[in-house]
Amino acid sequence: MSSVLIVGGGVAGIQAALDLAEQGIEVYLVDKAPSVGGKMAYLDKTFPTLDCASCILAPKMAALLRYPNIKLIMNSEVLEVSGRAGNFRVKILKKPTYVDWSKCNGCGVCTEKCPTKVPNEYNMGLSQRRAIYIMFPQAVPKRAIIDAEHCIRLNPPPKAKEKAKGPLCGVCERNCPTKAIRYDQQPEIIDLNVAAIIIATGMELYDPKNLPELGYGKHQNVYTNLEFERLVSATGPTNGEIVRKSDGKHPRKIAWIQCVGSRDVRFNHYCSAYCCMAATKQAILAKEHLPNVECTVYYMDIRAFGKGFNEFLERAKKEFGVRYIRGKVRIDEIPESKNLKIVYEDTAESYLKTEEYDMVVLSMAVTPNSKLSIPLELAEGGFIKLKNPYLDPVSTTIEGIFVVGAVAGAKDIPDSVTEASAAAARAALIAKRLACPTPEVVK
Amino acid sequence: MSDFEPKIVVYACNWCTYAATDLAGTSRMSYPENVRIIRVMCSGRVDPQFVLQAFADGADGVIVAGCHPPADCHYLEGNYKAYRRFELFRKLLESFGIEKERFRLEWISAAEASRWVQVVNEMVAELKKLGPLKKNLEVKE
Amino acid sequence: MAGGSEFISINPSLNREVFKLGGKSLLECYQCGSCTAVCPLAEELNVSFRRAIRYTQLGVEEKILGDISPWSCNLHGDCTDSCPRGASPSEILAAIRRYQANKYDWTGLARWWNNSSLTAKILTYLAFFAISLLFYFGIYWQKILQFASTGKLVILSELLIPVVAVFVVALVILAPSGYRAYRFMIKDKKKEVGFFKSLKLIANFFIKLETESMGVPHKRDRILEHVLILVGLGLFILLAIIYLVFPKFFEFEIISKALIYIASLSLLIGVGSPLTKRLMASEKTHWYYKKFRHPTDWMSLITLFPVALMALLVFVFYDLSMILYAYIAFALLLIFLIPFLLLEFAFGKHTHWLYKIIAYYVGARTGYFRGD
Amino acid sequence: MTEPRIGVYVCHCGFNIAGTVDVKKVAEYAKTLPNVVVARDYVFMCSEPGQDLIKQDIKEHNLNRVVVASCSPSLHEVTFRTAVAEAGLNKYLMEMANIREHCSWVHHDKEKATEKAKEIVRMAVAKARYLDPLEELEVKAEQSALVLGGGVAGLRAALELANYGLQVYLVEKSPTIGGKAALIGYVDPKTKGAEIVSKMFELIKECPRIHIFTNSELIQLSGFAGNYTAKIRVNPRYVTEKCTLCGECEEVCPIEISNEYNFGLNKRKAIFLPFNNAYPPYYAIDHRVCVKCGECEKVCRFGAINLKQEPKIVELKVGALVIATGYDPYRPFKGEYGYGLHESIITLFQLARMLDPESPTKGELIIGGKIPKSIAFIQCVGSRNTTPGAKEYCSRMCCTTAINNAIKIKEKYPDTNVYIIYKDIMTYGSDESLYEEAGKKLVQFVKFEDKIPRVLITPEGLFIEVFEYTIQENIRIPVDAIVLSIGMLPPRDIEELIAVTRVSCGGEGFVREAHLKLAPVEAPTKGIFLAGCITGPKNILESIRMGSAAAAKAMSLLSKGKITIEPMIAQVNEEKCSGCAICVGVCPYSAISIKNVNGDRVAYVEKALCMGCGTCNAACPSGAMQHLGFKDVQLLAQTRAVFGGEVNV
Repeated sequence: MSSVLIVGGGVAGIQAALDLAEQGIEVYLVDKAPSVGGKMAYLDKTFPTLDCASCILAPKMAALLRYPNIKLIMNSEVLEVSGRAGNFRVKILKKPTYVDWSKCNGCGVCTEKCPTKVPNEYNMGLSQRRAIYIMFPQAVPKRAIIDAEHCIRLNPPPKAKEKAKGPLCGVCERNCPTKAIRYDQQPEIIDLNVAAIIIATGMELYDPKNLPELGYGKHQNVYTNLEFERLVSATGPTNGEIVRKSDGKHPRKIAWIQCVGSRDVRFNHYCSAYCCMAATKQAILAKEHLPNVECTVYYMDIRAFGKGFNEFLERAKKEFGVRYIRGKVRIDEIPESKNLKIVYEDTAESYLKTEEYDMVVLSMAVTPNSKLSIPLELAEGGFIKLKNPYLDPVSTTIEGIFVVGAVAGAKDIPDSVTEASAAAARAALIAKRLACPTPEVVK
Repeated sequence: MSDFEPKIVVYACNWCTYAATDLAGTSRMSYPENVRIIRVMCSGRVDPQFVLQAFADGADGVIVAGCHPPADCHYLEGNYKAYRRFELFRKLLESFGIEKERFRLEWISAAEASRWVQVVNEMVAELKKLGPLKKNLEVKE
Repeated sequence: MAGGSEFISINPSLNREVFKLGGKSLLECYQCGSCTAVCPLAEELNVSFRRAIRYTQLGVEEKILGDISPWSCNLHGDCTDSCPRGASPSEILAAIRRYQANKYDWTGLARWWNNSSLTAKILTYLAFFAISLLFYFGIYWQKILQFASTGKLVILSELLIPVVAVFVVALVILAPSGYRAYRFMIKDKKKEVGFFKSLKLIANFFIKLETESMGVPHKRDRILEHVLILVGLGLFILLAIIYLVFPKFFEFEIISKALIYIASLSLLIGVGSPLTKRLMASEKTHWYYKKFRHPTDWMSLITLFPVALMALLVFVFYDLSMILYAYIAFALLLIFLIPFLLLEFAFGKHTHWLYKIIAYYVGARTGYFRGD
Repeated sequence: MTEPRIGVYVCHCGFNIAGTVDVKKVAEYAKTLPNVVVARDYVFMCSEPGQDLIKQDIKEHNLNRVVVASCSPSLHEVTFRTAVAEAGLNKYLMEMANIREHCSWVHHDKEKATEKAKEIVRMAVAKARYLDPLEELEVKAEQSALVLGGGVAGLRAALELANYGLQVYLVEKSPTIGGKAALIGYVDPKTKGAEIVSKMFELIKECPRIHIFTNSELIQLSGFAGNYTAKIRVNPRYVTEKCTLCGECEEVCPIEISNEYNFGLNKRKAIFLPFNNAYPPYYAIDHRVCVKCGECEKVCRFGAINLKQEPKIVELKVGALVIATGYDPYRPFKGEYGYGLHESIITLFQLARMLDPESPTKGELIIGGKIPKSIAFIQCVGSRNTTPGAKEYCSRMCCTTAINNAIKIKEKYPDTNVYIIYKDIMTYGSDESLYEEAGKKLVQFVKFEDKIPRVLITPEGLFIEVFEYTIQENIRIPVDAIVLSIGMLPPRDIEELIAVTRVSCGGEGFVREAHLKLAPVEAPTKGIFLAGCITGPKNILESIRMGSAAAAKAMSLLSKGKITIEPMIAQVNEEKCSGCAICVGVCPYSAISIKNVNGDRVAYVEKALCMGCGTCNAACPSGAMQHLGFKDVQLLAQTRAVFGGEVNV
């Protein structure tokens, strides 16, 4: 029984790993981040049922540790893949975490003592973390990692370097109860031999700076939807308090702008599928946190196409009083109050209107993480191309390599989880030598 | 009577009514706090002695809820057994002088969260009219 | 704004005609309103360009003819830069303007002129040119030689007569079309603003328009080209009037020559620069010159360029004391002027200055101009 | 009974619980309850650190009972049981207190919600005291699967399971497999539905492990995950393999009815071939309408027809069931947008079928006898409750299908005006490029919002009156033909499916998954899996993917060769049992029989058959019969705990 490599530890990667492990197949799960969880770990709630994201993700992550035949290879990237289906030789670069993870038990003492403070990517830069940190409280594996770039021991600032005689700082080494700190840890190459590969590298949000007319980065109170999600999350930088960057006050009026970077020939032609419902969900969450906040969504077509989506939308309109206006917008900032003036044409009344908001959230498009070392053919929009979507909906153009989740096409969590199980089915066949890799029967 | 808060014990079958109470939660419906839900695998599992015990301990109302006959029951006919049992039990209650509004046998499917909320609201309203159980318990001839 | 209870009928073939007039991406627009949102004018003018495009898509004829928003577009191009469907709204609005001009024209010839291909246009232009060439040189050749021998540049009023006649004919053609345009535009709108106040609104709208676009290089170039054309044409008309009313003015040679030089040079550059940019269409020229190459765009420049050139040559030859050539150039100026007046001025793209002014006037009078 | 040492763990669940219930107070209150040794609260009990809290406490305080006050057991009972088992404690000594769905999410008064949460915890602790360790049973798993429904989802699941080496029984109600995908012309501008299905047929023909039953339906399902016995009724086809598709029988057949394989575009006889490359590739007689006149039997030169065939019942032992019975298109009622009142008003399925080269019109667009000069699609017919009979959900696929066919029409007939009258265009994901291409191919989009369009049938022709949203004007569009983009409904015979397989339906009438994200392809009952449109509208790609996923899940269940069954079954206390046999009559699965043990009659429960409903326990007069996990003492303790009372055992 050979093993399967899964690249990417998001909800799709985890689901595929669990399904394969359940069938007794050995699984290597590689992720570039220090913890599995992917984008779903950032979410507070998920639509349309509003159950909390970690209520779904955390148990699956915990289950990963329960299977002896699942090996997590964190903070690593796939360097090179060769061979053919049933017998791939894979080279993986394991970047140093500067902490011996066999000794570290995730107690977090070092993360309190470390002097250097750096913006925390997990909270989208809205809060601070130390140079040595645990990605998020429920991380799996819950281990510390040193951010070499900002650690003054590993990368001393030039001025301090000449003055200092020996190595600088070392606070974490002194305070670590299990002596797990390894400043001298080097990157290592891991060679694996696997029968099949599942690509689940997921997506990143499209860079909002490409749309200057929306003023992200220039206007302080313009957020991306992932930043807002962190704001509203209980484990977020403000413990769920929705506050404005400019003055820390609660907003009275929030606007969501849809299709930012999606459905736009200048950026991405495709529709990112998740953002209409994500915006509706965030509007409801905002209403739950701040009962008298006014929420408005500026949309082109509200896409509530999935199971339970339309009722969720109707509830947002009737029960939570979320306003939906059809029209694309331009955003200017009012200098004194740092509020945002949205200039839009309400396509219902063919009339140019401006409206003032305390906070604007941009529903960002997705960009697939498809630039991998594996020479896979890409479809339009940069997604990984499927060999024959209808006959084999999870296989890439290379036999034995499968693709799931957002990197194969913009989709929401239920579809990614279903796709992951489908890919697990295909990969298990090859791993169990049950069928020689299914040749394309009919040309 | 206005500030009297009746206490209602509910025996909910796992496959239908308990799922409906969960759905009421996920849909963020709201209903009065008076109910206390006890999960059983099937409405057929509810033994009349539990209901009597509840009334004896001071429950103002009891609801037994399961899947819709004729064909929803996960165990084929558990709800029929409950239906048969509790129709007889209702007569027993009357002989104890417990008003028949204090006991309800309901069929609520997994999708009928609004039906569940409606039953709770109706029951609480009725019990508020009836007042607490202890007060008017004389043994009828 | 909301429609009445009765139903508007639509003419499904309307958008086909607008395709021919250059609005080929008309149906790619999916009504998102970003063109109106990003347009620097929309805030000032309280118009919806999206709705004008929508009327054209659907073929709501009675509404589109009265719509002043296409005429308020000054081709800044912000909308085309921000259109999520790449439908370039400014190009569509230009096509809608051509469609409206065709409909305003009571003779029906505008529709033929605007819809015909570039070669057909050039051939008709050359035909008219040939006719006026034969006419002029046939009748006035002797007179030209005679004047040339006097060695002095005397602007012969006789030569002007045919041009003035043609100009009157053009006006006779244009005036009713202008009135029809006004009737369409004013239909079911109320005049709320006084006459003089509306003039003030138009004035400060223009000032705001110019100052806003001065900041942006490619917009500034186009505005300057337009200004040069206006200055050139304006001065020529002024000089023509002065000549008719107070001919002695031309004795003050320095001023009159300076004015003429300025007029012809500015007209020449004003027309020449967009023409060359369109011809070269190099990488660095603004997409406006690559996109706006509809036959009517070409003709509006081709017909005016020789007029400006000849006007310049008249005085160049005069200064070089090549009097005969000066007179020939003067005759050619008038010969070129006739087809310009008859075709371009009466039916072509140049009618847009008349309809634009009417549109601004109606816009100001009926409260479309916010003017705050 | 050793002294119970209980650990109580109250979860914040982010804000879900902590937002309304004061979790600290609940934890403190829990400490005061008898037998409670430790009580903690944590932000996410179900996460790795949360579970570690429980494991460490079990070791340090040697707890023998655990109560987790968090969400509904349907979400994480398995998670916490496994965590408890990893710490060495029997997994059934864990009880959950639902203080989220039953308290913090449905009550907003912080005071009362916290009080209620305390009482729910008290009830759980009361029951926990009487929990006893239970051992799971293991049963051999059949290495076979039953797939219900022969559409693309069912075919994909069958192929996948067969690849695993399982025996697969594919049961299809109609005479051919292929489902609706085979009939819908163009699935996307380049691929035809029939191509996909025929390629799948080839893969299926080659696979010896797939056994196909057409004209058949599942009439009875008994047993449990890993050991189902399924009764299939195979209705007679009356035509045998000898059929050479010569078609002579079709000419002589007197019965003619509307052909559902062309969505009613043309008629078919009682004896018919569903579509050209149908599989199994021979004729079939529609047993509902055939009058058995015998004409076809007489004329058949190959003796392929045998009208005396009788329905036969087949019994199959299977380990798992995959339900992929698909959907039914919405049927507009007479007069809805003029449907049924004018021959130029057809449904989207009829149009899609018409453009398929194998359709009666050979791919030509002939509506009402002529090629329409202008055609309009009206979206959301039967979905997003735009019409009286409509459902509230969006059927997800009508927009993409309508645009697909609109592009096809514009390519074939460039000068036809094509309108799509829509509420919201749902071309999500990469389908958006279709919406763009439609714009380039000059398809016109007309938006309405609340006021739905009206169809006018006048002597001069058809008109559609729409309150156009983007110009807020009532416009009247002259059209020659109207296509109603109808949505997807649950299959009409879903009632029988529920009666036989015991699955339950969600609010929209489609079958409900165990959990939309945790288990999207599994039914709440173990061993039953779902694929395709039976759980809700999907496109062909998503249905096929779900087929593979269902197969993967079934394989996870069956791959270890044995199945663990939950031990919550009935148990007889032989001293107390008087052998009155009331329980024998009450058990729906006849799992109880009477045995005599050294002389006296005693009830005996057959472990493998008992499904754990507990009805016998309630019927047992002496209390000898106890439903493990829901014993009388446990439920009584919970009941008394509502009022703070104690159970005296």
